[in-house]
Amino acid sequence: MAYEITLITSMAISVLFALSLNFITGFCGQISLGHAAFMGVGAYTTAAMMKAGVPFIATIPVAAVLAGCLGVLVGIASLRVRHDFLAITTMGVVFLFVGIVRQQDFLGGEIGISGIQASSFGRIGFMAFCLLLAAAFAVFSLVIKRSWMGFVFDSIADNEDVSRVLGIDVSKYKLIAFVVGTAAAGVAGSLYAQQFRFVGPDSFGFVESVSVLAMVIVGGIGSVWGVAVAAAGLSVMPLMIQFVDDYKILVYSALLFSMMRWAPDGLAGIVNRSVKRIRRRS
Amino acid sequence: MLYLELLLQGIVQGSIYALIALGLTLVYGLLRILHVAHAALFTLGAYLGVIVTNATGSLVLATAVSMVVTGVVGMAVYKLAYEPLLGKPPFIALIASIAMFIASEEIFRIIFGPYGLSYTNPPLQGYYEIFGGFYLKYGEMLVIGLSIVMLSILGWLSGNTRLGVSWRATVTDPSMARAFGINIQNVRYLNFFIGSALAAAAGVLVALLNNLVEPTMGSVASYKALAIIVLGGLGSIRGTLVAAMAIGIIESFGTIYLGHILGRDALAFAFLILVLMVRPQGLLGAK
Amino acid sequence: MTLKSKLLGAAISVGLMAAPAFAENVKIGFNVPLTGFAAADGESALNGAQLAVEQVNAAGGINGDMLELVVYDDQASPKEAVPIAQKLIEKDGVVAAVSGSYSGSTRAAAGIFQEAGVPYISAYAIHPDITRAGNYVFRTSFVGEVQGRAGAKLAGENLGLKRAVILTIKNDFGQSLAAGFKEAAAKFGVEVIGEYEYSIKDRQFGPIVSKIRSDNPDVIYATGYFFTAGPLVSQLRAAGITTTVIGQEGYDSQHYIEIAGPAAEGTIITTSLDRDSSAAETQDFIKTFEAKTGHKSDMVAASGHTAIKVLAAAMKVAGTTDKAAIRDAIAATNLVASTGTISFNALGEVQKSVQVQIVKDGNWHHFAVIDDAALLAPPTE
Amino acid sequence: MQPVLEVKNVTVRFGGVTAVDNASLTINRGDLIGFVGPNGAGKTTLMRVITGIVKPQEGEVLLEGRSLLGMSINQRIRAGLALAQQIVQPLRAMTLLENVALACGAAKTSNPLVAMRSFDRSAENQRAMELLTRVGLKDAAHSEPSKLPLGYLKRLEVARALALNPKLLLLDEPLAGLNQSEAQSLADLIKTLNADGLTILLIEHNLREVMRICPQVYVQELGRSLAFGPAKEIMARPDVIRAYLGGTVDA
Repeated sequence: MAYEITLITSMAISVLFALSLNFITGFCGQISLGHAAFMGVGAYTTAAMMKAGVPFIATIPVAAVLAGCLGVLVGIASLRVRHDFLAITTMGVVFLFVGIVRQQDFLGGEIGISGIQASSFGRIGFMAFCLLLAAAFAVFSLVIKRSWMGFVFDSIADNEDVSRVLGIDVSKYKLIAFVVGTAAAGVAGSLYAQQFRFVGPDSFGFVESVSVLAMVIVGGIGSVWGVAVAAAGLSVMPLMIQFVDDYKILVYSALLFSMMRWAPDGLAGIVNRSVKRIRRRS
Repeated sequence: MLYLELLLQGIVQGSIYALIALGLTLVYGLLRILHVAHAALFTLGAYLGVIVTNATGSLVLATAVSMVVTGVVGMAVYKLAYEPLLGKPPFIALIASIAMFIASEEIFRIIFGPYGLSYTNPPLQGYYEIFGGFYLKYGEMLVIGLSIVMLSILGWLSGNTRLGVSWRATVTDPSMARAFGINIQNVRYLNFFIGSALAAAAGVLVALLNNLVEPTMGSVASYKALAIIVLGGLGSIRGTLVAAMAIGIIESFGTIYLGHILGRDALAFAFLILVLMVRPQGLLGAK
Repeated sequence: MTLKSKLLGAAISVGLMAAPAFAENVKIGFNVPLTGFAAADGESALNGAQLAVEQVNAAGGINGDMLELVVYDDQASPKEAVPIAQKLIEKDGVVAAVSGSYSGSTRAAAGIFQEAGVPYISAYAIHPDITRAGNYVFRTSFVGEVQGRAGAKLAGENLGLKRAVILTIKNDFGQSLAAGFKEAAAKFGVEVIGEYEYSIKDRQFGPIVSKIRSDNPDVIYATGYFFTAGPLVSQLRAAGITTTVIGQEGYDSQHYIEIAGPAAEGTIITTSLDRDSSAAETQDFIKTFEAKTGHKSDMVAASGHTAIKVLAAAMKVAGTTDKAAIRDAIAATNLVASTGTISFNALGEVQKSVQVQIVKDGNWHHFAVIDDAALLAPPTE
Repeated sequence: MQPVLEVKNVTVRFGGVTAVDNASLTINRGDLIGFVGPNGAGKTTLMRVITGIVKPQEGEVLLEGRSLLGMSINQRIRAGLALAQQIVQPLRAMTLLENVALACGAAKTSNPLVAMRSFDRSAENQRAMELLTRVGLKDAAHSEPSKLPLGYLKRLEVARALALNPKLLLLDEPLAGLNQSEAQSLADLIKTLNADGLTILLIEHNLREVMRICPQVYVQELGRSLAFGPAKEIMARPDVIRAYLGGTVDA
């Protein structure tokens, strides 16, 4: 059973991570190519604190706060740049994060931190905990989407200049999206450190940032359930398709490309269109 | 003396970056797409260069073949992948492009093997002493020389021919260009051809300096070139050249004097972020 | 069929894979990077391991039972390695496993194998923490620091080169090698006059080459892999720098010589595989490997080969598939393998001599052996 | 009585070019002022100084005695300005009703902590429907903007601006791009809004409609205030006529 437990735990962590980016990119329209950096902050926080003897549970809020603080910094910086400039700036953030972590001896430098203690949850307990957090954030996302805050996010994602002309303090809302999204990514990082009991600088780089963005876009940008399904599926796909062995990354990338080429609105778009078609027929 | 040498090394690296990033700028200027898969064409160019050189013994022929074939492949990428995505939000094309790039690395690995290829008789190894203690490798001289020649030809073409003028017009204002009867589709094909051919040339040159082409050789180019065109101001050709040189030189000095604080990539991006905070529109970008 | 239904299909197939596997053969797990940046080493390691399995089976298997290698691609990533380790243990029911991968993934998997009480041997990953996972984890190659120390002795004592520049590849491999070199340098009168770092993605070393020329060292201790060292050394030589280059097992591949071409001549490395060894096992490996794959053997292939051979020998001694018995047999190993005579200390670290090879006429050849037991003592805890 | 808006001696230079040169303008409660001038007169620039896109080198802009300079656009809107832009910018992923309802919810959106706890949109939807009815878009309330003609979107801009309960409504060429009858009916709407008590500054090229509905005009030429007063009187002045004939002749 442990294998299934590991898979489900990985899925839950990926779902939380992808939903955290969805809050920023999907809801508020701020594209990020560097989201893994915030997961890294959370993961390193938990790893370093647990090494110092702090129990796992106590490290999670700290991870969230530190990731959120970095999120505010990046958020403030990102207020100055837009669209493609923002995308590349956030990409720079993740390279900078990895570059800095590599040089920190107290974070294990290139070697990373290993031998992180197991939590007191037990494996099934930890899986349940991850599922719970992912579900809680999904519900939170759905609530926000329905609220006036979600309404404002929609307008900012649509056209931030117009939002300003309607009297909306766009900067404030963007910062909130950044803080919430990055803090949640920090929590996902905490879980990651506990799941793999090992963190290293290469685990939170550009490739991971692109993968999580791919989850959000394949799911259907902004759609909570679409992103959750995509994250769950894509996170374990390389393991699922081990039978194609040598070709698995090729299969993965071909699928990703086909999705963008023929169904750019993601899983959510496919389902919405099918539902409409069925309704029209009946 | 050392500073001068490091500066020169920066220029060599900058020239390579410029050749790669230029194609990216051309695509961005025309289509507003961050064309990550451009780096795959750079790798393709390098593979073709080595394979043809090893088969024929002629580096010149190999470079020509590589540029032409890669240019045509670039046009095909536009036709098959980007054209259908033009009306969609820009990140769709970005993710599609990233997917193509990842797939390309796998295809190179599956076809040519994971170990990469080398020139059987590496051409142009050796160096020339310009003056007392100041050396330049043949390969590096070729990099700088060829970059200058190609960029000059490009500059001349765009300034002095009907083709070039319509091309620039399209980049500046597509709707206006259409009104003047310019066939935008042809301009786009031309754009992809030239950009991809330049990337192929860069690939051949890099293969020459390293004597190694490998499936993952485009990975650095894929993101560094994006950083460069953004630093230059997205869509500005002159900005791209300036940014490429700046990044090349910063990396050159940084590797030696700041390497123990921040790695090469992190340095380049730290510089990028700093510049964008002061000038959100990039070095030479229009506001 | 839409993408969504494909994904659903994939999810369902998890259930199918859960079906118990047929167990006639003795299964050995093997995690190895077949895709991604480490795919080249992965292919070598897999070839070496497969050769060992064929040889063991041709010689009658494990007391009559055939060995079967269960191979999964871990992309050298810890994230992939953890579920793979679990899959090997639970779904495939392997009696033991070998890592043909880098440190990150090996380290992450080691903990899982230890917890499950499944013997696990790291073929060539260098990170010291791997064997610290517990008593079921072994390593048939050198810890990074040990090999770094051997490099310092090679420079200072064997070659008498005192002013060294260190070039460190920025990952755990380079960092631990450089640390070992620096630790032992003073002892052999080697002075480190410059230290530079580069990334595993770098292939262009122009600035470093210029700086090395101005430093004018006696020796360059450059950590790296064949795909970084090849371009580095060819660029050094193309710039007219003839200083001796000392490398390590990362260079140990015919591909290094192909990439660097004539510039490779004279490169000296510390490694595990001695091409000119008089040991029959080593010579046999070199010959059969070339015959099987059509290209020359290297350290990674020999290490994969050695790890499987060590495991097979221990299983034969244990005479059962009981994992604790196999573990005990591995711990008591004293076997002549393709990479030398293998025995383990209390931590599961190998104790063997370091081979020094040099490139001569386009091939790796014997240069020296370093067998200073005190210097090469691996960590014991 | 305190003026609604005071523009005092505003000067804007771009590089060496002076776009607005010492311009002044006062708008009182209940005014409907037509802001006219030939091309290149600096109308747009002055408008942008009022909305905050352009920072003046000299001068002052006061809304009910409060300086606007140093405020961001959204703060100015909250302070009581509202803007209907020349180039229509609907939120394209939303229906017209949602476009207006969002603007109606200013009380909820001004504080994010309130926004995240508020879910009910019925009051805002109701008010948005009234406003859409008032500008004549009732039937299109549930349509998406991309499917509607320009005339509708111009009215949407006005409805969204009205939703903010502004002290001063800035209309930037609302009639541009519309045909004769569309322009006339929108101009009528503007006149009605003013008659209902709204203070309006109307930047407009369409002199005929301006003369028809605006009691007062403000004329700017080459960045300088040229004339300000009752429309008929001003437009009869020789210097104003010369400015127009010398510049581009407008319809």
